[in-house]
Amino acid sequence: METIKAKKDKIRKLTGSKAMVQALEQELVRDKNIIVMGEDVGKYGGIFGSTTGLYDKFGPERIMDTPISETGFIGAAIGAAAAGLRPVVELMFVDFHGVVMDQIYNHMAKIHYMSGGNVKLPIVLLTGVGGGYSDAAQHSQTLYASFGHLPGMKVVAPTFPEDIKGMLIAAIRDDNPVVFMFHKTLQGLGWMDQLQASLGPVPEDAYTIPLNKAKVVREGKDVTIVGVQMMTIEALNAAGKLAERGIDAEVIDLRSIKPIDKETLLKSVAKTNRLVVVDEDYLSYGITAEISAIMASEGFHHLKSPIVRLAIPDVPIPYSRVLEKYVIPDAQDIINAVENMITV
Amino acid sequence: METIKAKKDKIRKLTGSKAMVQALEQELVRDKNIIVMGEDVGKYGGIFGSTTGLYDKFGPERIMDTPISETGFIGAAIGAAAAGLRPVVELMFVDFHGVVMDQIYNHMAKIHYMSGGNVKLPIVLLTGVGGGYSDAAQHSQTLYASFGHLPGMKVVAPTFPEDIKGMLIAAIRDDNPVVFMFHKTLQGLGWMDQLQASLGPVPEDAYTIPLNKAKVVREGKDVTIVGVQMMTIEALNAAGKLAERGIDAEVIDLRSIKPIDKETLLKSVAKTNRLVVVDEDYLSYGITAEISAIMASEGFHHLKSPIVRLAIPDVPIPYSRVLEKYVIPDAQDIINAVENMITV
Amino acid sequence: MKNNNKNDLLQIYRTMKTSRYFEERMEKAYLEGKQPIFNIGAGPVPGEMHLSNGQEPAAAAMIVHLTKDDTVTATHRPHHQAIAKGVDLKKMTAEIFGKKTGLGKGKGGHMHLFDPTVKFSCGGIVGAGIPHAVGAALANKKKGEDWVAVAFIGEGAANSGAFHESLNLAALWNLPFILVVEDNSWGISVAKKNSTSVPSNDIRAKAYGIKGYLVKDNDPVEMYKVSKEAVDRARNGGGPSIIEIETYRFLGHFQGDPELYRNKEEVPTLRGKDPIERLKNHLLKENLATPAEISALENKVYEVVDDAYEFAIHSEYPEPNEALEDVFC
Amino acid sequence: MKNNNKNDLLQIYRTMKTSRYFEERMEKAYLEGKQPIFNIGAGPVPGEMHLSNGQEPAAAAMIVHLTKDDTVTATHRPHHQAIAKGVDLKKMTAEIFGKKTGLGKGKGGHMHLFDPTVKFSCGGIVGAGIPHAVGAALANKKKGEDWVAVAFIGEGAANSGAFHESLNLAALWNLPFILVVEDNSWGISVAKKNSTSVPSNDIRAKAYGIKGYLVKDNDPVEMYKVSKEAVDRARNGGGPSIIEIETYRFLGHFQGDPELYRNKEEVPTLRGKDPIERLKNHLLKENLATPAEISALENKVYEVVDDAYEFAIHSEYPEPNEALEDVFC
Ligand SMILES: Cc1ncc(C[n+]2csc(CCOP(=O)(O)OP(=O)(O)O)c2C)c(N)n1
Ligand SMILES: Cc1ncc(C[n+]2csc(CCOP(=O)(O)OP(=O)(O)O)c2C)c(N)n1
Ligand SMILES: [Mg+2]
Ligand SMILES: [Mg+2]
Repeated sequence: METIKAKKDKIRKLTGSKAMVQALEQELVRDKNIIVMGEDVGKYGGIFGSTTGLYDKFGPERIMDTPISETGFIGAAIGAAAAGLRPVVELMFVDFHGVVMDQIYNHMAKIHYMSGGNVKLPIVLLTGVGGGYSDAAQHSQTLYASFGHLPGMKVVAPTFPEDIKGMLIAAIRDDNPVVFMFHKTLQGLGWMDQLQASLGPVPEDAYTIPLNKAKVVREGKDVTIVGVQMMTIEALNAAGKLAERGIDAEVIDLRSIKPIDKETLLKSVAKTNRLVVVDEDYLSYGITAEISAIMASEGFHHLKSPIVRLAIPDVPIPYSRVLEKYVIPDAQDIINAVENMITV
Repeated sequence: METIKAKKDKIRKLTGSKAMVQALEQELVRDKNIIVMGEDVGKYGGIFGSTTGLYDKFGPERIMDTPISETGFIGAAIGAAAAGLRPVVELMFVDFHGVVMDQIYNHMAKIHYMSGGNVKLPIVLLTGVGGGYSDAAQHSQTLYASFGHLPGMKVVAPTFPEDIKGMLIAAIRDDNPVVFMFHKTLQGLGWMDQLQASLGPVPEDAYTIPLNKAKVVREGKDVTIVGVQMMTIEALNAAGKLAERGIDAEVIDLRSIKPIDKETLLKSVAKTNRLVVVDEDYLSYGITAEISAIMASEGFHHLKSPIVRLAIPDVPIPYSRVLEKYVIPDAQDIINAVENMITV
Repeated sequence: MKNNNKNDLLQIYRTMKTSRYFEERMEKAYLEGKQPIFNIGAGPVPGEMHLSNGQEPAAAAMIVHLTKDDTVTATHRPHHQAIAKGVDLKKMTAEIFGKKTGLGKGKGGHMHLFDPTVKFSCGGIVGAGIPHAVGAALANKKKGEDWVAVAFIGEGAANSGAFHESLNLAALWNLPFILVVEDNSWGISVAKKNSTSVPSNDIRAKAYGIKGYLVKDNDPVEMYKVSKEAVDRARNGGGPSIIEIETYRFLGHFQGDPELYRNKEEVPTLRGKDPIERLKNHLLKENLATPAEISALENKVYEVVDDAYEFAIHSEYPEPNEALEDVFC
Repeated sequence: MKNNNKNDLLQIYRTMKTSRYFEERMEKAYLEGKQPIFNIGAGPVPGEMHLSNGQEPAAAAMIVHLTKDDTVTATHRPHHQAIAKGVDLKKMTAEIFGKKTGLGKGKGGHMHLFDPTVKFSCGGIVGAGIPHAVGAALANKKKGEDWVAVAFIGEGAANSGAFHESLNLAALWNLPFILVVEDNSWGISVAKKNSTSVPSNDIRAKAYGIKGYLVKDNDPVEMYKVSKEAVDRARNGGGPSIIEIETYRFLGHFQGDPELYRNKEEVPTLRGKDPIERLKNHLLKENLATPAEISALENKVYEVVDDAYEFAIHSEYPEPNEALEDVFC
């Protein structure tokens, strides 16, 4: 929230999706080279509300519905970016990345490097992530690490409306490719779970929030819990309950999947000496792995007990509610883990 | 090598690629339902020699050249497997996975689960990995973790000819999808670096080696170095030099990327108390992350110093030899890391 | 043949009616727990729900030519094909209710129905089922069987790379493969004219040197004829075809779709041409069935579907930790 | 026009000759350090090397119609297009030698040449460059410029999903886009008849409602005419085209290819129809140039290419830790 001058700005409560739309709208006005492309981003306004109303304001020339041709239109975004546009392009669900991953990681992510810095690709790839509403194995993933593993893209996954707006504007203004993951449940849509956290204060004027910084969303001294998006929400819920039991947890909202803000993490664990990482992505080679590794190599001496990893055990996401609930970590899992860790 | 009866078997020295071909040939004879599909697997014999001579022996009905349509033919392998065939299908370079990743991870890997175990997909996906010969950013990756992260596939990456044959036969006989990564440099091809390790004793008869076991390839007591494929070779070279300096390193060849054989790793570090992980894949969210995390959560009390991670720093693989050499870890990097770690 | 025709048309009618009634019940079941406030994750049938009311002719009139040895792959909107293919209706319904007795033990859900006993599968990724059917056709050919494989897709999927790669393979290898494109005018909110550079996808058959057919106005009888020709050709080694059928989507893309992108008149007009009513009238007019026969048939349909819902509703949910099973065999 | 034509044909000749001589030197440079034992990673030019000797007409005769504002995307076999497009030859050669002075500071290599000053790019993934050109065409149109974008691919790439998705987009949006398919009969070892279900890819234009052209027998003059028509149409808002040209691959797929899959006779036959010789004869026969003019032109070509090699060979390698730069701006 670095650039807000609180005095002058109006601040209103917006949902995650409205924060996205506001960011896009302000930027579309500011820079004529921005176009938005994707399936159902036009009249429909984006399946998860990321572009609601923009078609009416900016018309089909700037808000372009596409065929179901992700390689075609995300590939075209690359060519258009090289030719001077600043495309914001939506991959409706991150689960579909496999039909277009070549364009994303072999081209969008690498061309700047392969060209020795001569070609710039200012592209924002919006994509919806997350489960918890029984959309089953092909529509519920987050795949944070699938993107975080590959060099050449910034990958962000903000949680709160204020961060969503500020980081989206920062992403649009960045001259590098940025993968911007929005969590479906945090969009505050009328037809999904209504979470308090999906509505929050958002300054009206345009502002940017850095793409590479985690945020301490709750200070504490006994244990550090790192989450991202819905897992940050679960961590905050857990921290609330843990407080009642006399455990003072610090909660960090990762925000940036790549690069990871090591500094904030190391500082926290230097204080708490204990680390729990919670992830809505798969366990192996995921966020719990990377953060644990950072700690075991660069923060080793801070640690006084084994790190705890909570994530989707290495199974596809099942459909049936009872099964899905079982595999996605929640506040209770975190509480159990922390209580196990700390003998109060 | 569990199933070899040394007395009866002839043992000959074979290269990695010849070990693959021998495995395929023996299995093609054994089971008429096996077919091999891929680009240039026919007369050419596979760009990296994985199918040399098979076309002449089994003909175009069983050894099928395909168009450059990875989604088409790897998707077809899925349908063919569901219909009773046992396809072995080659993705020429792992770097191309992005054009077909949807078929691989949303279908090949998940259908067994989504069908409640009712559909079996006995598919082996062969793919060439690795750099070190200036093939640049789109032809030099290993992407071990890109596959290891996603549930539903076994992912193996054997190093030595004996393991290559035994694990390939095990993969073919497995009723689950197996991603079988062969390292180009370890194929022992006439037109690449000639490595001693790419030629090794291979029993003539068919045998299987488990797909989920790491192997201690050098015993030691001072430090555990974990590698896979070329990084195992570098680790062994480093261990040799370290021995001269009085440091006794244990080297583990990971062999299986997914699942990881925790037991072997934990046992080794319980003894050595020190861990270096070396990876030819990207650093973040890679093998160094996952193994460090396993140790920091399940082997925490074994560790007496910070874990060392050596991998490709998060940059695309550059073309120019001096640059590429700089980013791929080698024996000297390992030696430096170990010497830093241990004050002899 | 005349007689066959009669049986076939009655079978098509039965299938369409089963599908329609199945989905009408599903529409209601889906809304349970979602009123007064709609929440996609609530109720006994959570998640996305894509219904095919109005689109029945494509599935029913093609699949009547198939046996259980022939393969069908379908999409995110799979009920009508699944029913036509003879997928176990109880297990299918139970799957959609997330029950342990479901086709996938509750792991798959409505977009992921697999019944290998009748060689049916579907999936939630647009275009992805096409190569699966090509692979089944390849296996059939290699085994020397005359079994065919049919992939169903929407017109939106015809612009995916998988479409092109699969058709080229099927044509190149002369496989017993048929692609049925259900053109319901919409890919979610994107009209066909905004997604597709040609008026219809039968034209694209030329790009593979294969036969293309266009069935107009959702006509089950015409679909029946054209499908027969294509299936016969495929069975006899004559290679693949594309059949595009103009069909109707009575409901939104998924349940809960506000449908702001389409004209309010569109649906009533389409409903006025309900293919089920049209086929019924045809059966009666041509004296292929009496009103009493139709009614008996319909009652049987209701009974079968109701049984399936009974079964599903009364089945048990899986135990939570069953989530960890079935990743590998 | 006659005069224009003359200048154009001379320019085509110059380009083809430059490309050929550039690659003849490259063939030798590539072998340095790789004899007597061939090791792909050895010598001053390591890695894969895909040369285009014999395929020059497609690039030269199309790109003569383009200016530096028009975009070209190419493939793993990019030298002839890069040279035709006017990519800085010194920097390009330096890049292939892995030097700091190269187009990509040594990070790209022979398959990854980027020269934004003339809007040229290429890449090592089959089919992947097609949508990039579509995107450039989209940008051109949005900016109201009459610039066109041309993607070059091999006939093998015409079976990739990217081909279909890109052409559908270009046609749907009526973009100034042209796809040139260089049919050299082979995708590595796979003959066109084993990869492609139609005899030629101009036929596939019908699948997008656009214009398709077939240029036979690697004819630079015919390619010149057809390209003019397609470029003019695109510039004037008439939309995309596909041009397929039958061309010749004199060398292996990459250097070191044992070429066991093709008939020993094929290459000598093709070399007997060398398009450069044929164009030279045409120029002379039609009195478009004198032997002396040709020879002067050729000498100039040799000089320019030799200079580029000099520059490349004498440039410095990057510092090792420069590998860490240029990931982000
Ligand atoms: C690869 C991919 N892209 C996008 C989607 C999201 N999506 C689901 S259905 C659909 C529209 C499909 O249209 P069509 O093929 O015409 O089928 P219909 O829904 O009309 O039956 C889209 C875009 C998806 N599931 N997969
Ligand atoms: C997606 C993808 N699949 C496979 C390859 C490996 N490959 C490189 S070039 C080539 C053949 C290309 O054939 P064609 O398009 O005809 O071009 P040509 O080499 O004949 O110029 C193949 C299969 C690749 N680079 N990318
Ligand atoms: Mg549709
Ligand atoms: Mg070719």
